[in-house]
Formats: sequence, structure tokens, C-alpha cells
Amino acid sequence: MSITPEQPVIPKLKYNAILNVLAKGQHIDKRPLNTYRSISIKTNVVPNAEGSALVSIGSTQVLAGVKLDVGQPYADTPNEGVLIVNAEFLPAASPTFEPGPPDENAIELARVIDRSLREPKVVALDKLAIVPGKKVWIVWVDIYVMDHDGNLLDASMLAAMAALASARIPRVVSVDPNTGDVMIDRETREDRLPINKYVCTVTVAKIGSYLVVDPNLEEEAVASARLAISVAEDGSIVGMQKMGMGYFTEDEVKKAVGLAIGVAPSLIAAIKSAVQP
Amino acid sequence: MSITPEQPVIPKLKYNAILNVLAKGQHIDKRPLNTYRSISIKTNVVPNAEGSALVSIGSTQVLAGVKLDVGQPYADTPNEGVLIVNAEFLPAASPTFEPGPPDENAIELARVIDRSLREPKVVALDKLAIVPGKKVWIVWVDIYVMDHDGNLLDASMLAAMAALASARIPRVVSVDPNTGDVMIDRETREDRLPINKYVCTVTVAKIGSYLVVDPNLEEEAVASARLAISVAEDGSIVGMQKMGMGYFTEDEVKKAVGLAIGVAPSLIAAIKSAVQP
Amino acid sequence: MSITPEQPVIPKLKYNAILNVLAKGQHIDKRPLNTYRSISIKTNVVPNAEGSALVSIGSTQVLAGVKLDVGQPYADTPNEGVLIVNAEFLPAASPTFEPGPPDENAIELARVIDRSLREPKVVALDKLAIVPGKKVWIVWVDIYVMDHDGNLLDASMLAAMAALASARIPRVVSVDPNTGDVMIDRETREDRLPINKYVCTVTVAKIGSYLVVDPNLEEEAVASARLAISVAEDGSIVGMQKMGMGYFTEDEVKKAVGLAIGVAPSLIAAIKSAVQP
Amino acid sequence: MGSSSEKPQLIIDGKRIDGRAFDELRPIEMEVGVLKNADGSAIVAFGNTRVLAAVYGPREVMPKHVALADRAVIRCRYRMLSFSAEERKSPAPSRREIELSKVIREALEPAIMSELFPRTTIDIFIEVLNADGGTRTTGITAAALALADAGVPMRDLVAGVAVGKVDGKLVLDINKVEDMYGEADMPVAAMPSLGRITLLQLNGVLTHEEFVEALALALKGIRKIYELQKEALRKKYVTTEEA
Amino acid sequence: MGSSSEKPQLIIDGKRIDGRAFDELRPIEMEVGVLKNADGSAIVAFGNTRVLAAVYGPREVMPKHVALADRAVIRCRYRMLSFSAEERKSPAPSRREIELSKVIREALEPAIMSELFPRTTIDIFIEVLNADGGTRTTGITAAALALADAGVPMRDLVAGVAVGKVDGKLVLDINKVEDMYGEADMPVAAMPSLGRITLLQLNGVLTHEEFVEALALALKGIRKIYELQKEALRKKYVTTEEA
Amino acid sequence: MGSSSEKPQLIIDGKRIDGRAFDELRPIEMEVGVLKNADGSAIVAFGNTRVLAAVYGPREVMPKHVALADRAVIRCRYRMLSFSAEERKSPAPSRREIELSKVIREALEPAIMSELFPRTTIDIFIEVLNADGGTRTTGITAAALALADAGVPMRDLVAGVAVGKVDGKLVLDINKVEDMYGEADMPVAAMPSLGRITLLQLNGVLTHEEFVEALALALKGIRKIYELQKEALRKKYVTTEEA
Repeated sequence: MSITPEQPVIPKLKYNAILNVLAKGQHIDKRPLNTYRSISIKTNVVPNAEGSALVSIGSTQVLAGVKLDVGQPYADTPNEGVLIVNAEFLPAASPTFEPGPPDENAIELARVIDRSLREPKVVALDKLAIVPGKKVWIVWVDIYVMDHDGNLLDASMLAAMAALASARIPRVVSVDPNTGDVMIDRETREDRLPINKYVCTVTVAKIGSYLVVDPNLEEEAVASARLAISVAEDGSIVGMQKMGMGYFTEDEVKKAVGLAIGVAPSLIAAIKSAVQP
Repeated sequence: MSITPEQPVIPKLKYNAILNVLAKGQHIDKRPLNTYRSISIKTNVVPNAEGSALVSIGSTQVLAGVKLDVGQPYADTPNEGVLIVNAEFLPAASPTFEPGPPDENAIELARVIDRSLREPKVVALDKLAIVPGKKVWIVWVDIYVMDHDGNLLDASMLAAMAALASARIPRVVSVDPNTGDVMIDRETREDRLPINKYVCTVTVAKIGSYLVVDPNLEEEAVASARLAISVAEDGSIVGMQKMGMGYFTEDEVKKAVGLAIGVAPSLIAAIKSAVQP
Repeated sequence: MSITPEQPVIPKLKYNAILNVLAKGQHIDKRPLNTYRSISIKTNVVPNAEGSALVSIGSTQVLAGVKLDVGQPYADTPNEGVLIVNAEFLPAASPTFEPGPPDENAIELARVIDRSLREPKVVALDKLAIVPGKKVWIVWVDIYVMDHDGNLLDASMLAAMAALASARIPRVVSVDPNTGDVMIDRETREDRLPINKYVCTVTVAKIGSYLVVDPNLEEEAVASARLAISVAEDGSIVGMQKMGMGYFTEDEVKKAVGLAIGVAPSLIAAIKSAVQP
Repeated sequence: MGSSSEKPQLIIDGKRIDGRAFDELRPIEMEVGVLKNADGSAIVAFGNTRVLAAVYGPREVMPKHVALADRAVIRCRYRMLSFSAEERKSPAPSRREIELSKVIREALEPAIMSELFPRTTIDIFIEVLNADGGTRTTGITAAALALADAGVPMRDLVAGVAVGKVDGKLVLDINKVEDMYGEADMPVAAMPSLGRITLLQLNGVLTHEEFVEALALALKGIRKIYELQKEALRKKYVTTEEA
Repeated sequence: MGSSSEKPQLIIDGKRIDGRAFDELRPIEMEVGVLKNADGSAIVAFGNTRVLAAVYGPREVMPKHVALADRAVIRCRYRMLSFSAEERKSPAPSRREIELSKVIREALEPAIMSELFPRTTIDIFIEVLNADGGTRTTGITAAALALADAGVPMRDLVAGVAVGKVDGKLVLDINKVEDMYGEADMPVAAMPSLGRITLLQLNGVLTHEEFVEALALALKGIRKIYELQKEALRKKYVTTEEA
Repeated sequence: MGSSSEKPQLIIDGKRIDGRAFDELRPIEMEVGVLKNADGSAIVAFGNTRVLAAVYGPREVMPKHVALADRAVIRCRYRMLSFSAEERKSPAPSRREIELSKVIREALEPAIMSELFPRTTIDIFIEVLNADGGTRTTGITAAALALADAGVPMRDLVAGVAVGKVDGKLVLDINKVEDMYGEADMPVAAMPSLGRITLLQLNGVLTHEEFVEALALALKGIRKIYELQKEALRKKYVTTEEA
């Protein structure tokens, strides 16, 4: 069962104060409404992962790792690798997060990222067959939210994208032609995981009647709804998700999409520069 | 752990009023003690299921569906299909039902139906081998209680039996002689699932010292115990289950069995007429 | 999450009374500090198990059983059998035990026993291959605590060791050279499970500044910590586990180890005499 | 949107695979008040997609600590019956069902006047009886009827439909085959008379222009569905065959 | 009742596979008070079927909301230890164990004067140590002894036994082989001195006449078991070898 | 300690496989206060083993019945992130993680003045970011820093390290390869200035004499780590490269 979450109580006075700042075209931390907090992307921070990235947007911190396993393809795509995305909100990340299996928020986040990677074919899964029809690379993307100061989705997408783009494939030592058994050497990593294109998400929050990108935790608490727009480097829209208990008008949706398309190139540039060979 | 359920509190006055009606040889809804409420059986209500039936007994509504999968036989019956029965009480069906995995009542109901189908060999599982010893039809019977106005077991059994008897088997497109891999075409359904005989259950409730068939919800609340008797079309007894916190004397058991054998033919006739080709 | 358990409240008066007894070199049940309560080991108490033992130390009772199945070896030990140890604290055993899956205490106990069997190679797993690389014996050791009067670990280890040493291997009827399928006859048990050496654990409790072996339930309640030392019949130390919320000094650890090495031979002798052919 | 070697042609002679025009809804059936016990209930069918919604509440919350001081909590569960799809679905809740339960709840929350019933719960159960594309939007449409049937005060009904892109064309109310082989699936729900979009997802790839057009197409479909909802609440049963 | 190509002959020269007459019970052992901590306990063996029952209570209920204002709740768990059967049983509760926990609870409820202990719980744990047919009825028989050992006030003891149909004959107290290859298994439990049947299940096929005869046979066996129960409560330990 | 046909030589020319002396620690990094939300946090690395610890509390306990009247409860969870080891780890808690959560809690309990905060909880989360041997002792070392960072009153810090036996030699601070192919792994944690051992496990085989020597070696390493901990709390960041 999905259940209405408990909302922090925001005093009217404080709410109005926030609206007053937004009215000036600024986030409560003074940056313009259509800009992000400072972004840091560090790749290859986990030696045991085939790819990894630690991303921060302001105080929000997310760690993503990529593990590659040899496994069986799906029956309907016998010659393609398999992509699996999971996300967990660590209880370290916020006093409100409980230990335990991912809740609906973590599952939604993972599924939005999964679709935003899958639909535009970000990972060239068709190049990840080892023994066509039998053995392919399984690409596990695991995302851990370490510190929550708002906009977890965009930070998680940056981390997932950077971990994938910096991942290297273990060496295939041998393939048994009869059984199809594959031996790999995890210590020796060779080619980069093949990436077709870069994608990011841009989350637009609606606070009062204002639309702002990259809301921080305090802003999220007063936002009535959020719209996440996934944008590919060619400017196409490759995913969308309305979140939260409020609504958007048709006009607001169009404005939010415009904002996202405007700011996406800077996010994609940040990923690319972090994963330069 | 099985735990004593909370019982609805029935005022003494009301209880006595019910007994007074029963003393006249009538259910509280005026039908004779040994007759059912009106029964409706509609088959093939779920296009994606290989067989399905929506059954109502009075206001009680149950939906059963049959799905056929290709799978492996049990080791001790290598040339037979596999029958699996599950039941779920939807939270929509009653204010007292909670969402979640089946509780002991749903599990008991499914197991009583499973045994009543299995012991008299209702489904001709021996005709459901595809590649003997390797690949057989798995027959999934899933029962969903949609609205609870008493006597869920008999309604569920009618639904399961009608769904099975109206099910059609998908076409087998090809069998790989080496691997035993089977391709099927779910869009094309051919023969009826082979049925050896028809079975129903008759639930007899004990209220005070009265024995009544097909108790409705109000009657179940005042019944001290129930005895479900599974009867095949040849009049044999093919299952039995005492339920509830009370008891039966030896005489009461014999009377209940007599009642069941008396009323069963009308139930079996109802199923048969609903599944006529 | 592991969480601080609720502790029984021990009145200061009672605690001091216990210390006074210990000061005289005696347990509260009068035996010397370095001796066990009376030990009973009965083997082959469960006909359906390949090996079994019912052990009591005072009023503590533990039942262990060994089942042998044919299964696949681990990839890194293709020519060895597989050993799996589980433990459950039955809710019958104590008013404080709840029904449900094993809690951290039962898991810890099973893992300490597992390591104490595995590291010194108690079971000759290298003799348990049936079809090398493909089919081996899986040795399931299941431990059930039936009555809890303290020192569950030592009683469980005695039971596990005696059940293993008295287990007999079912007859292998046939091995299919092509498929590697193995047929066994459970009714006919033949050779003993091969045992390399005998091991026991000795649990030393720290009460005040006293170190005592085999604490009973009342003593465990006032112990600040326990140290379990696994000792093989050759006198080597084959496992160790500090348990409880207190600490040991370096000197206390050394004394506890000395105690354990001193008393272990009598425990191992008890197992051996119980499993004589 | 899965890749497959045997993708059928989805647009033939300007018609869709089931003969519909690009902006044509499937035949729609709505029946209100189908269960005795539930406070409100409805079955809605869009073509072969058929969904039951049942509502209990406002009623007491158990466990109590879930209750909110200033409003009713909405609890929502979306489920596929095990035989509702081509392959049998395991009864354990899938990640997809957990996500959809959330977005459906968030699609209904803006319409429900939950502030009128503090410390209570309104429970919404959506059971997919047969799945042929568009189950979430059909479920939202049915849930809005069930809420109205239960007498829960609402700002407006909520209606939903999915727009897809198939063989390069934007089409209304996609079915399973169009979903599976198409380029995009965009479910939308809205409170039609208030112009408020309460659910918006996109699974697939669209250009900026296509997106704007797709959104308009969805809202057009939603307004038609809304008219049927209002009629169903008056008549308790309605189909587009009749209409 | 499973089908198998190698069904053994179960009746030879008018005797059963283990040499018993049709209406003969297996050797029975009963021991009361086998555990220190439990308020009451007993081990009962019917041949190679051996079951431990332990009772705690009446005691405080946790969590409290489970408590009933007018009576004790009975909580009952039936379990097979993992090594108790021929094939190792996974420790996760099976659907069979969940069903049996319920029918065993309902077999004991009518005997326990739970109305004397409102707001408390009486917990019954039944652990099958070795399974050779008839575990549920052996468990009920042991649980009744454990309840009496715990001093729980009862209207009567409860005793149980299974009647089977093997090679066309009705036989008392079937063992595993008779259960597996027989035509029917009918476990029955009753409060013998009151003539009240509290458990009745049939797994298999019987004619009307056979059923009536089988029920009488079960009740006859139950009365014998009842005598042993009473003796065991006096002596704390009894076997039919001695008797 | 697993058996393998390809055990590498672990001691070459009196040096270990990574060039260290027998009693040499790996390069150590400690950083305190790495998270914004947690009340206290630290990352500690021993070579390639890198562990994050975060502390919340003392804070209100939910559910309340877990609270203790005379002290804070300590709740502790040790976890391996799924990509932290060579093979991907399933996110479901393993039996190993459950055991380690317990022994780590019991290693920290003696140091925390929990009697000062009755009816509250102190929550400790240990996340292994990358595993190369010694994760539990690295985790304890990090948790002690996080507790101090959170301002939780402590009797002493707790530091830990594992001693191993490889190719017959006792060595300090074993890494993954030494653990896997060695003869013994003995993790130890202590409150160094008080001489109190709070964690002691042995996985492997040692003679009595070896054990005494191994314990002394562990305590020697712990004292070095303790100095680094104190420095890190002063400086918020320290590495042995700098030191």
C-alpha cells in the first residue's frame, strides 16, 4: 500500500518568506531559479566496482557503482546484455530514513532512472553478448543515497550515468564452446562499457506558483509537486515523472520542460568531463 | 502462529431471533435450511486467462482464473501435469480483510479445494504431459474473493471447477527433440482442459443445534462450527474439513453429510450448464 | 539492526549473594567453577535423520539432526561435500523466545559452530564427492534448542558433533554417467560420515571478576561477558567468540583460554563415548 | 517499447492495428457500485483492459500512528491479478506495482478533500482483472468513480488515458501491442474541469514538439472520458456502444 | 495418496504392512513434563511418529491489541523439525504447517476454558521430532497433555487419531506408507467423554457408508488413547508396552 | 581460509604479499564529519578497505516498547554495499551481516555511557564501501569516531584490527588475500587506554602459544590506530602518509 506520507509542518510565516525570496528570482540559497547548486562528480572511487561515481549536489551525496556479471539474456533479447538498476536510501542519509528494503520512493527513483537509461538505449546492450543467445553481461547499477539535502533523483542519475560511462569490462579469459561456460578475470579490466549517449534528469519543483530546478531539502518540503524530465544529449525527452501530492497545469508542464531542456546540457557536460579517459 | 480471531459480538436478543427463524426451517433470508441462495456462474470473463469464471452466491462474489504454463513434472509423477491452487481474499471484499499475503483462512480454503480436486483426479493430469518426463502443463488455479457475504469456500470451489472445465489449452507450436524446449502460442487455444469428473463442496454450518447449508455472513457470525463436505458427481465423498471453534457430535456429522449429498447434484448441474461448449 | 537486549533486573542483594558463592570457588549450584553440570548425550534419537543427538547439560536440552542430500559442490571446492549449519531457538525452550526465523543469537550460535567445524576440517568433506565436480553430499546440520537453562552454545556444539559423528551415509543406488543424476536409497544407511577430529566449545562467563565455565541461566543473567573457545582434541584452538555487552582484559582472556583447554578433553571424551559404534 | 525482431506494422492505411483512428478511444464500459461490502466500487473497461476499484472510508486507521492530525491518509494499492496478463504474474508485489500504487495515489490526492476527515483513512484498492495496455489510467478512472460512489467529497473527478507514439505517429489510448512495439507510452491523468494534471509519466522518447502535441491529445481524451464518468455516476452503468 | 508406479501391497493375509490388525493402534508412548521452562509439556509417540508439545500461559499478550476482552486467545503453532521427515524440510513455514496450526487450534479451543482468562494468551507449540504418519493427531494428543500439565482448566482432554483406507480396507492409526499409498486419510480428534468431535478432515475418497464406518473406527481408537492420556497424567510416563 | 588449488605464496623474503613487514599496518586514512545530516560520521580506510560510519542519537526510540528505562539502547547495522566486494552482494541482509552487526554492537557497548540517556536510542550505521579484509574492525574504528563526532559521551575510543596467520607467520592487519589463503583470521577490538578487549573472534586454527602472541600483536596495532583516531578527531582528517 502506498500511503500519504507525514509532511513536515511549515509555519505560514516561513512559507511566505520562502515565496518572497522566490519572487526575486532566487532559490533560498540565493542562486537563480534555473541553476543548480555546485556539482561534484568523482569517478572510480570504489576499486572493487567495475565503475563507480560519488556525486554531490550541494550537500546531497550519492554513491553509484556498476558491477558486471556473466549471466543469461532475457528470452526476447537473446543477443543483448541485461541492465538492472537498484537504489537504496541509506539510513545514514537522513534522520527520517529507516533501515530495511527500499521503500516506494527508492523504488520509484530506481525505476525512473532505469527507464531513462533503457528507452534511449544509453548503454549499448547489443554489444554486451558474450555467447549470443546464451551468455551476456549483466550490468548491475546500484545507487546509494548517502546524504539527503534534496533532489535525490538528479544526483542519483548523475552518479549512475558517470558510473556507467567510467566502467570497464573484465577480461574474458575463456569460453567453453560446448557448455558456454565463461571464465572472466575481474582483476584485469579492459574496454570501457559501450555508451551510446548521455542522459540526465532535471527535476523541477513547483512552490506556490514558482517553478525551480534542483530544489534543496527545505524547498522540497514546501513544494506541492515535482516534475522530473529526462533529457538526452541530443535534446530529446527520454522520460518524465510527476511526483508529489499536488498538480501541474498544462502551461506549467510546458514551462518545466523548457527549463529542463535549457539546463540539461550543463549537467551532461559535467558528467562528460568527469569521465574523460 | 494461528491465533483465536476476534469474534463479532452478537447481542443475545439478535442471536435468539435468528434461532427462532431457523426453528421454522428457514434461513434468515427465508429460504429453506437445505437450499442455497441464488447462484450465478459466468465463464470466460478474463480474456488473458486460459479459463475463468465469475461466481456469485447471493452477494458473495468470487473470480477464479486458470493459467497454463509449460514446466517440469514432479519427480514422482514424471508423466503428469502439475496442479497448483492459490486463493486470496481481496481487501476490497470485506472491511475486515487486510492487504498482504494470504492468511491462514485463505490458505486453508485453497488447500481444501486443492485436495478436493486432486484426490478424485478431477483434472486428467495424466493427459497433460507434453514431453513425458520432461515437460508438462502446469495448471495454475488462482481464486480471488471479491465480495464476502458468507460461504466463501463453496463459491470458490464452484469458480475453480467452472474455470477449469471451461479452460482451453494453448497450441503447442514446436517441441525441440534435443533440448525438450517447447514453444507455445497463447493466442490460439485449442482443446478443452481434460476433466474426469465434477466436484463441489457443501458447507454446513451449525447454529445452536441447527444444521444449515450455505450460511450467509450473518449466519456464519453466529455459527459455532462449519463442516465442508466435498462431493463428486458420483456421490462419493472426496474431502472434508471441520472449521471453526466449536464441535460436532457424531450424529451431527452424519446429518451434515446427508445434507451435503442431497444438495450436491444441484450445484454440479449449475457448473455443467455454465461450461457447456 | 542489532539492538541492546532488555536485561533482567538483578537485585543488588542477589548479585552480591552470587558473588559470595563464586568467591568460595563454586557455581551457585555448588559444583567447582571449572566443571560442567551433568552431561547426557543420546544419539540416533530421530529415525528419519541420518544422524541425531539429544544433549542435555543440566536442564538445558538441545536436539541436533543431520540430513544428507545430493547436490552441487561450491565452484571453488568442486571435489568436496558441502556443510551447512542452522540453529533455531524453539519458543518452547524459554518464555522469552518468540516463534519466527532465527534471531541474531541463533544465527551467531550457528555461525560459531559452523566455523568451529569448518576451520579444523572436522568433517572430511574431501571424501564426500559422489561425481567429482558435479554431485556431492550436502551435509545439513540443524540444531534445535528445546529447553534453555544457560550455555546453549556448548550444548549445541556437543549435539552437532555427536549427530555428525553418529551419522551414516545413505546407499548410492546408481549414478547416471551422462547426466550425473544420482539415485540414493535413504532406507539403507551404510558408512559412517567420515570425521577427521573431534571439537568442542567451552564457554567461559565473567561474573564480577570471576571466570566460570558452563554458566547456567541465572549466572548468564549476571555475567558481563562470555568468551567461547573452540578446542580440538589435539589441544589446538579452532575458534573463539566474545559475546555480551562487557569486556575482558588481556589477562582474563588468557585465563579463560587456559580454563577451556583444561576442561575440553572431558567434553570430547563424552562425545566419543556416546558415538561408539 | 521492448526491442523485438518481429515488430508488427502498427499503422496501416492511416488506421491503427485495431482499426481505430489516431485520436480514437477504445470502446469504454463503466459500472458503478459493483460490490456489496465496499463503501464505493466501480469496474471500468477500456477495450480488453478491465479494472476493478473499491474504496473503504473515511474510516479509522490501524495502526493508529499512521494517522495524520490535519487530514485523512490515502492508502492505495494497485495490483495485477495473477491471470490478468499473458504470462502468469506472481502474487508477490512487484516493483512496478509498488511504483504505480504511489503515482496513482498521487494522481488522486489532489482531488480528494482529505482535510475534511483528519485522523481517518481512505483506502483505495485497484485490481486489474485483464490487462491490455493502459491499466494505470483505467485504474485511476475507476478509482475516481469508486470514490464518488463512496460519497468521498472531491474537488473534481480524475480521468486518465495513455498517449503513445507508434510507427512515428502520436495515438490516443494505446493498447498492449502498441505499448510493446511503440516508441513511447505517456500516461496522463487530470481533473478535467479544473485543468489540473495529476499524473504524468513518459516511458520512451519524444521530441519537444511531439511532447507538447501528445499532452494536448491526452487532455482531449481525458475530457471525453470525463463525460462518460459523469454519465456513469448518474446511470450506474454506461458503455460507449450505447453512447 | 500420491500415485506411484511402485505401490507396495499394504494388506497381506489380513494384516497390515507392519503386522497390525485393521483396528490396532501402534505402540504408544506418553511422557508428561519433559521441559523445565515450559508451563506444561509432553512428548507423545505413536510408533515412529514422535511429537513434542509445550504450553506457556495463561500469560500476558504481546502485542496487546491481540488480546480479547472476554477470553484468552489461544495461539498455536505446528511445525516439522527440518530433519523429521525423509526429505529435509526447509524451516520456512509451509502452507501445510499454516493450515495444520489452524485446525489444531480449532481442535483444542472447544476444550479449553479460555473464558476464565480474559486478556491473556495460552501459547501452544507443537514440534514434530520424527514423522511417520498421523503427526497432527499425535500433536493434538500431546498438546492436550501439555495443557493439562500446565494446569490450564479444560472441559475434557482431546485425543486424536487418523483412520485410513488402504487396499480397500478401513484401518486405524495409519503410518506414513499407508498414508502415501492408501486411498484415504481421515484425521479425527475428539473430547472423548463428551462425545464432541473437534477435528475432522478427509483427504481421499470414501463412499457414504465407508465414511460412517471410518468415523466410528476413529472414535473407538480415540477412546483408547484417552485412557492412556489419563494414565500418563497420573504416572507422568506410560507406554502401551507396559500397559 | 578457504581451500583452493591455487594458493599464492603469501610470505616472500620475509615480506608480505603487499610488501609489508609482519607487524605493519596498511596505510590508514581517517576523516571525521563527512555527512551533513548524521549527528556524527566518519570514513576510515585501511588500505583498500573503506568504511563509512554514521551515528544518530541519542534520539527518541520508535517503536517505543524497545526503549529501556535505565539506559539508551544501541542499535547497530553493519552492511556491505552491493558493489563493495569482488562478487556483487545481494542487498538482503546475510547471516554474516547479522552476526557482525551484533558483535560490533557488543564491541561498542562497553565504551558508550548509555546510562546517561535512558529511553533513547543511539543508532550506528556502518556501510562498507570497499572490502579488502578487516571490514568489521575498520567499521568499529570508524564507528568510534562517528560516536565521538556526534558528541556521545564515551569511556574511551574503541579501535580494532585483525591479526592473521599466513604461511605459518602471525601478521598484523591482514588484507583480503591473506584472509582467504591464510590459516587464521583473528579480529580484535579494544578500548586502548583502559586495556579492555571488547571484540575477540577467531576464525581458523592456532596453537595456545600462537594465540597469546597474536593477541599481543593485535593490541600493539590497536594502540597505533588509537593515536591516529585521536589525531583525526583533532584535525578532522588524517592519513598515515602525512603522519
